[in-house]
Amino acid sequence: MDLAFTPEERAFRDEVRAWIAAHLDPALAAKVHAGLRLSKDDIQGWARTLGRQGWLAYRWPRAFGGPGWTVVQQHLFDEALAEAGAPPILPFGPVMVAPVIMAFGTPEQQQRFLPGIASGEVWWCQGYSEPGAGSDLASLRTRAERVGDHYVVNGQKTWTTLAQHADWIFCLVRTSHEGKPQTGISFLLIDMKSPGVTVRPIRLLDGEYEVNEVWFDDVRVPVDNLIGEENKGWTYAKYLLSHERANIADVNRAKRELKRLKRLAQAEGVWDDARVRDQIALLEVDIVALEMLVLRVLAAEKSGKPALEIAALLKIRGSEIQQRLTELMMLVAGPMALPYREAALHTLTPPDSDDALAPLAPSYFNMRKTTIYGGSNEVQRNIVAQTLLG
Amino acid sequence: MDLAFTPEERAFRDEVRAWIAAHLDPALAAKVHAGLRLSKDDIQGWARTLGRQGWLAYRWPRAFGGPGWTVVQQHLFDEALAEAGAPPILPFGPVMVAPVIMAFGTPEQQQRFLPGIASGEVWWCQGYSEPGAGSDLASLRTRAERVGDHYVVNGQKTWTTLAQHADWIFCLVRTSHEGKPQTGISFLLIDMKSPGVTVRPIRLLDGEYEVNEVWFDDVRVPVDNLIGEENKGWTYAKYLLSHERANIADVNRAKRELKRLKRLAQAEGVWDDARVRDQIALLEVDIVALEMLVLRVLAAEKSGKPALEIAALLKIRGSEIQQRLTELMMLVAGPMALPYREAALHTLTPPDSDDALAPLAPSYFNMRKTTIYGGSNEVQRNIVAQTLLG
Amino acid sequence: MDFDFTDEQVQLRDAVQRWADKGYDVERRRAIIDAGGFDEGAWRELVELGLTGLTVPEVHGGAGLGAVEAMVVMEALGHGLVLEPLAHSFIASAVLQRHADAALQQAWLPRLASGARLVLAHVERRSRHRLDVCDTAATAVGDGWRVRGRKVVVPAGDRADAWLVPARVDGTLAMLLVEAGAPGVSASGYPTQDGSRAADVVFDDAPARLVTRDGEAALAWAVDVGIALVAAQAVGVMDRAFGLTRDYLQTRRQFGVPIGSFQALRHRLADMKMALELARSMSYYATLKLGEPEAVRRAALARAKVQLGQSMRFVGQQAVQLHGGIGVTDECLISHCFKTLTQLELTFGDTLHHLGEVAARMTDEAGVAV
Amino acid sequence: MDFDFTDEQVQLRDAVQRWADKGYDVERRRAIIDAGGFDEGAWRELVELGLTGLTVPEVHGGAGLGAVEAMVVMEALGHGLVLEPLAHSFIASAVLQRHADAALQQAWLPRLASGARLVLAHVERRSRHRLDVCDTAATAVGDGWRVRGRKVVVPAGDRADAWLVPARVDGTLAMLLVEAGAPGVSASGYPTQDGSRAADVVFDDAPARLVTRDGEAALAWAVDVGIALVAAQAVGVMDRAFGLTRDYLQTRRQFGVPIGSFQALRHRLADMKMALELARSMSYYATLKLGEPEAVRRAALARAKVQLGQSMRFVGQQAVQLHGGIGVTDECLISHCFKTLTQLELTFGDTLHHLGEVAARMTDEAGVAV
Repeated sequence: MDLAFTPEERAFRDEVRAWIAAHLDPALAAKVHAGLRLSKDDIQGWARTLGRQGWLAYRWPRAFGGPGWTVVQQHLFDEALAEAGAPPILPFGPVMVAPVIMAFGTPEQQQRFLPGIASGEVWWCQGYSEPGAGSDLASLRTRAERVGDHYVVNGQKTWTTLAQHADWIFCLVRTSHEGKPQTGISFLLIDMKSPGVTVRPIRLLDGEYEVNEVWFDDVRVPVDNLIGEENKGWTYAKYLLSHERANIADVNRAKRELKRLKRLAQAEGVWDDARVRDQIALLEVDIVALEMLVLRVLAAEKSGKPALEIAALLKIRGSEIQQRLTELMMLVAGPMALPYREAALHTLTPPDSDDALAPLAPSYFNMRKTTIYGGSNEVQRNIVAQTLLG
Repeated sequence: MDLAFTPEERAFRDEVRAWIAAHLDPALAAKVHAGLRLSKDDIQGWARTLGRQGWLAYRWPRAFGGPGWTVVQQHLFDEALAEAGAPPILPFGPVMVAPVIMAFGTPEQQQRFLPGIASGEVWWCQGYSEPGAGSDLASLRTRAERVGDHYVVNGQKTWTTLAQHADWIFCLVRTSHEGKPQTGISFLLIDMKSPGVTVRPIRLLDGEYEVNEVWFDDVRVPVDNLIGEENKGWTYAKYLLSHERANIADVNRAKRELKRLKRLAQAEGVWDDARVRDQIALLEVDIVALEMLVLRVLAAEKSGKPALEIAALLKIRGSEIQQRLTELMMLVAGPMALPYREAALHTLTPPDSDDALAPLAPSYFNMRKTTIYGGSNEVQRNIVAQTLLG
Repeated sequence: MDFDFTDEQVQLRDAVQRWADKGYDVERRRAIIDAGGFDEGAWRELVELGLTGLTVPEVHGGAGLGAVEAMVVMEALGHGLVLEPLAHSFIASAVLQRHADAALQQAWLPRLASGARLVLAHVERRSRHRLDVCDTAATAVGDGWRVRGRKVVVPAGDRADAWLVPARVDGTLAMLLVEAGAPGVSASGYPTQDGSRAADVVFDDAPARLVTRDGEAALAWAVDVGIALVAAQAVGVMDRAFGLTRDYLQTRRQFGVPIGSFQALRHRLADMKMALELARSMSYYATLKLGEPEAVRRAALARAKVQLGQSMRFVGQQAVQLHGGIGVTDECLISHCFKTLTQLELTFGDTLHHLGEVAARMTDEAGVAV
Repeated sequence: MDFDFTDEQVQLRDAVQRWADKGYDVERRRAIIDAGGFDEGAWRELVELGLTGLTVPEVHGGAGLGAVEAMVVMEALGHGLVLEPLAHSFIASAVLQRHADAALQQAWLPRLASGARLVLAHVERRSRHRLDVCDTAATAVGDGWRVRGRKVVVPAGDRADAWLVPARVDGTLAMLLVEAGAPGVSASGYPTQDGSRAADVVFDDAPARLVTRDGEAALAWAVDVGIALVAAQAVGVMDRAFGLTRDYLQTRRQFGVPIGSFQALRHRLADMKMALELARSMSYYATLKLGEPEAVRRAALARAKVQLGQSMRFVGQQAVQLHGGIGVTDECLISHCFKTLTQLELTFGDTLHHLGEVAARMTDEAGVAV
C-alpha cells in the first residue's frame, strides 16, 4: 500500500507535462484558467495538436493506434492536461463511440472511423436522449427502417452536446417494436451532412448554446453504418457505460478549479474571512477524499480487479463537487458576480478587472447540468442501491 | 398582521408565570434546566400540582373540566412551563386518550375516566405499536375476542412509553380480520393491574428505561371499556392524530434548550469560538423560523382556518431541531462529554463540576428517537408529499 | 398575534397578481430581458397601479400604507418574476421619511409617488456585503455637497432619476442624494444574471444634497427594509418555482409513470415545501420586526436573510434538478426562477455574511420575541 | 500507487477478525461493559496475538511492522467493536521510537511488546480539542522530574502501567512518562459512553522520566498517529454498521414488503455507502501521510479527521434511523456502533476543530499530493 507513483510514472508525468507546456498556447490556457467559454477552434485546434502526437486517443490500446498507456499513465496525463489549463477533450469520439467501434465494429468500420477520431479531424456527437425519454432511455422512439441497403431514419434527438459543430453522430434508434423496449434498439452512425438532418441549438440558462435538438426526416443511412447486429444496440450502449472510467469524477479539473477558487478568494479579499475560508477548507477535504476514491478505483483497475461498487459513487460525488466549486466561486465574488457581461465570457480580460468575474455566475448556472445528465444523480443512487440491495 | 400578543394575552402570561413561579419547586426546575432524568414522583408530583389548579388538562374545553383557554393562551402557558423548567406534561392522558373519550366515549366513560386524568392521579400509557408493526400500524395483531361481557385480550405491544408507571393503557386491538386491515381495529381501555398484563422495561441506548414491552395473556377487559363502536378504532386513532397540535414541534422546549446551549458554550469557553458560535447562530435561526411556523399554525387555528398543510411540517422540523440541540450541547462539551456517570444523570451537581456535563451525550443519544417515533420522519414526508401530490 | 391579511391587503395582492399574470406574461418579460432588462412601459403601469407611492404618506400624494402592504406587493411581484426594481422606491420612501429633513421630503416624496426612480447605490467594488466599506467620499462645498466615488451593481442604475449614495464625510458615513443629469455623473448599464438591469455609477465631484450625516443608521435602515422586501419577493419566486415543480412531477412521465410517484422525488418536494414555508415565516418576521429598535431589528433581519438564503438556494437548485434537462434551458421558466433566487441571495448580504451578523448579535435569549 | 494489502497484511487482518468474531462476541462484549469496560483477559489475548508489539522494532521484541499493519488491525478491531484501547500501544510505540532516548526505548519498548499498558494522557478539563492548552507542569528535581496536574478521559487510565504526559516546562511543552504506583499518582476510573473505560488521573508532584523537551512535536506526533488509528477503527465500525443496516433493510418488512424496497431508504443506504467509502479513502490517506514532514502531515491528518467526522456522524445517525425503534435500544448492536462512532468523533479533535486546522494550514495548492 503506497500513495507514491513509481519513478517510471513520475518520469512519464514530467515528459507529458513538458510536452504540454511546449505545445499549449498560453493564451488558450489562460482562457481555460479564467473559466471562459471556448470556441470550436479552441477545442478542435487543441484536439488536432494532441492528435498529431498520437495522444488524443490516449486511452486506446496500441492495436488501434493508441499509446497503450496504463490506467495510471492515463490518469497522470489527464491530470497534466487539467493543471496546464488545456481545453477539454470531448469524449464523444475517442471515449464513447471509439470503444464501441473497436469492440463491435467490423475491421472496415474500424479503419474507416477510428483514424479521424484519433486525429481530432472528425467531430462526433451522441444521439441517445429524446424528448420524453430522459433517464428512461429505453423508451426512445427515433426509428430506422431498413429499405434495401439503407436505413431510413425518422425522429428526434435532444440534449445533443455541441451537435452544431459535429460531423458525425452515433445514435440509438429503434429498429423493432417486439419484445422488451430494450431489445429493439440498434446502434447507428450517421453523417450529419446527410439530407434530412436538422440541428437546432438550445439556449441554456447561462445564455450559451451547448446542446441541440437534432431532427431526422427520412434520413438515408447506409447499412454499412450499423455497428454490430441489428437490435443489439442496447448491449453496446451498456458496454460503453460499464467502461466509463474513473475520470467521470473529473477530479483533476476539480483540483485545478480549487486552486482557481483560492486565487479568487485572495484577489477578492476574503481569503482571511473565517467563514468563507472554512467553506473552502471543507471543499478541499471533499476534493482530497474524491481524489483518494478515484485513485482507489485506478489502483483496482491496475491490479485487474473490478471496483464497480465504488466507481458508481464517482459520478455522484464528482458532480456535487463541481457544483459546489462554481457555487463558492460565485459567492466569493459577491454582488460583483451579478453583472451579465456577454463579451467577457468569451474574451480574456485583465485578472483584476470587473469583467474577470463575469464567468462565475454563468458557470454556476451551467454546472446544474452535471447532476442531471449522463443519468441523473437520482438514477445513479438507484444504481448504487441496486448493487447494495438487489 | 401583527406579531404582538394582545394586552389580555400578556396579562394572562404574567398570571400563569407568577403561578408557576410560586408552585414549582426550584430544585425540580433545576433538574429540568440541567437536563437530568426525572423520577416518577418528579413528573407525577408536578402533574398533581397542575391538576389541583385545573391546569393539567389545559387544552380541554370547560365542559369537560378544562380552563377553556384559547389556542394562544394554551401556547403561552406551554411557553411559561417550558421556560420555568417545569417537568413535561405526559401527553398520554390529557392530550391523547382524553380527546378520544370526549369525542367518542359515553357520558359514563367520560365521568369515569376524565377526572382522574385531569387531576394527574391516573397515569396512562399508549398501546399502539407492536413488534413488526412500527410505521405500519394497521398490521397490528393484538386481538380482543368478545366473550360475554368481556373482551379477552392476547398479544404484545411495544415502545410503550413509561408503561412501568402506568395505571391504565389505551390500546388498539384487532377485533376482526375482515375487510382491510384498518377496519377490524377497536379502541380499548385496559387496567394495567388486570391479571395477565406483564410489563418488561426496555433498556435504551442511553441506559435509561423509558419504553416497555407489554404482554396481554388472556386479559379480561369489560366491554364497558370499549370506546365507541367495535371495529371503528382506526377512525378514533386518526381523529386523535388530526388533532395533534402545534406543540408537536416542541418549540418552547427548544427555546429553553437553546438558552441552555448558550450557557454551556459560555461555561465551556467556546462562546467566542467563531466556528462553534456560527453553529449556535444557525440553530438560533432555525428555532426562530420554527417558532414563526408554529405561530402561523396557531394564528390559523385562532381564526378557525385549517393549516394542516403547514402543521404536517412541524413534527419533521421540530424533531430535527431537538436532535441538533442535543448534538451541539455534546459537541460544546468536547471530550468532557465522554464519561458515563450514571449517578449524575439523576442528581443535581454543581454547575461547574465535571458531572454537570454527564447528561449531554445520553440526551443526544436519547433524542434519536424523535425522528422515529410517532410516525418516522420518512412517514411524515410521505404524508406531506401525499397532500402535495396526491 | 395574527397573520391574516386584511381585505384591503388581499385586494392589493390580487390586483398586483392580476397585473403580473395578464400584463406581464412570459412573452413580455422575455422581450424586456432582450431589450436590456428594464421597461419604461411596465414601470408606468406600476405607477398607475399606485405602487410607487404605496408607502409615501398621503400628504405627499402617496397611499400612506406600511411595511405589510409593501411585503404583499413584493411577494406578488416575485411570483410574477417582475424585473423592474420597485423595492427601491419603498426603500427610498423609508429612508427619506426617517432620515431626511422636511424640505427634502417635500421635494422628493411626491416625486417618488408619481414614479420618479430614486435608487439606493451602496455597493462598491471591494465592499462585497459589508456596509462599513465605503471609499466614496463627500465634501461640503458652499451650502451644498460634492460626491466622488464609484458605486456598482445599482439596480436599473442608468434609468434612475436620482441615487441615494452613502459616502464618507470626515471619516463617518453620511447619506446623500445625487440627481441624474448632474455634472460629473455617469452611469453605464448592463443586464444582470436574472435578466434585470443594473449599472455602475461614477460620481466625479457631482453636486449632491445631504440626506443625513448619520449615514450609518440610514444605510442600515435602508438595507433592513431592503432585506424584508427581498424576502417577500423571494417567497413569491419560490412559491412560483414550487408550483411549477409540483405540476411537473404530476405530469412528466418516465418509466411509464408520473415521476411524482417516485418516493425520493416526493420527499424532495416535501423538503422544498419545508424550505418555502420556513422562508415565508421568516419573511413575515422580517417585515413585522422592522418597527423594533435598531439592535433588535438588525439581529432579526439578519436572521431572516439567513433563512431566506438557505431556502432560496435549496428551492432554486432542487426545482431545476427535479425538472431534469429541461430545467437548465433558457426556455423553461424554472431556470429564470432559479437565477432570480440566486441574485436575491446575493442582494443585501448573502447567507454567510448574515450568519456572521447573527453570531455577532447573539444574546443569551432565544425566540421570536427577542 | 497501490492500495492492495500484502498477503501478510490480509492474514493479519483475518487473524484479528477471527479472534473478534469468535473470541469477542456480543455476549462477551456486553459482560465486559457491565464489568466496567476493560477486560484483562481480552488484553492478554491481544498480547498473545502479538498486537501490542506489532509496531515495536524486532530488536525490542516486537514484530517491527508499520503504520499500514496498525491500520489493518485497528479496522478489524473497530469492526469487532473491541473496547480495549490497543491504539494507545501503537501511539506509545511511535512516540518512544521517534522522541525517546535509547535508554528509555530500551526500558519501555520491550515492555510494550509484552503487554504493558502505556497510555497517552493529554486531555485536560479546559483543553477541549486543543493541544496547546496544558496546565499540567513539570519541574526538574535532581536528576529526575516531578509532574503536577490533572488529565481527564484517559483511555483505560486506571488500568495503565504508565502514562505519557505532556506538561509545561518553563513555558514550553515537554513529554514525560509517569509510572502507575508512583507516589502522588491517583487515577479514578469510569465507563465511557461507548462502553469502554477511562479515568481521570491526578499527578501530585509525581516522579517522572523525561521523554523529550520537545513535547509539542511529540504530542502532535502522538495525536496524528492517533487520528490515523481512530480513522481505521472508525472505518471498521462503519463497515459493521453499514452491513447490519443493509441486512435490516433486506429482512425487515413493513406494509407487506421489505423496507429496502422504499426508494427514500435505498437512496439513504447509497449515501451511507458514499460516506463509508470516502471515510475509508481518507483512512488510507491518513495512514500513508504519516511519513510526511510535519507541516504536510498535520494538514493531511486534519483533513482526514474532517472527512471521518462527517462520515461517522452520518453513518451512525442514519444506521439508527433506518433501524427505527429497535435502533435506539441497548439490545440492538447498531446503537453500540452509533455510540462508538460518536465517541471516536470526539477523540483526538472533533470535526469543527479539525476544520479549523485545515483552514489554518491551507495553501494555494490542491490535491492528495500536497
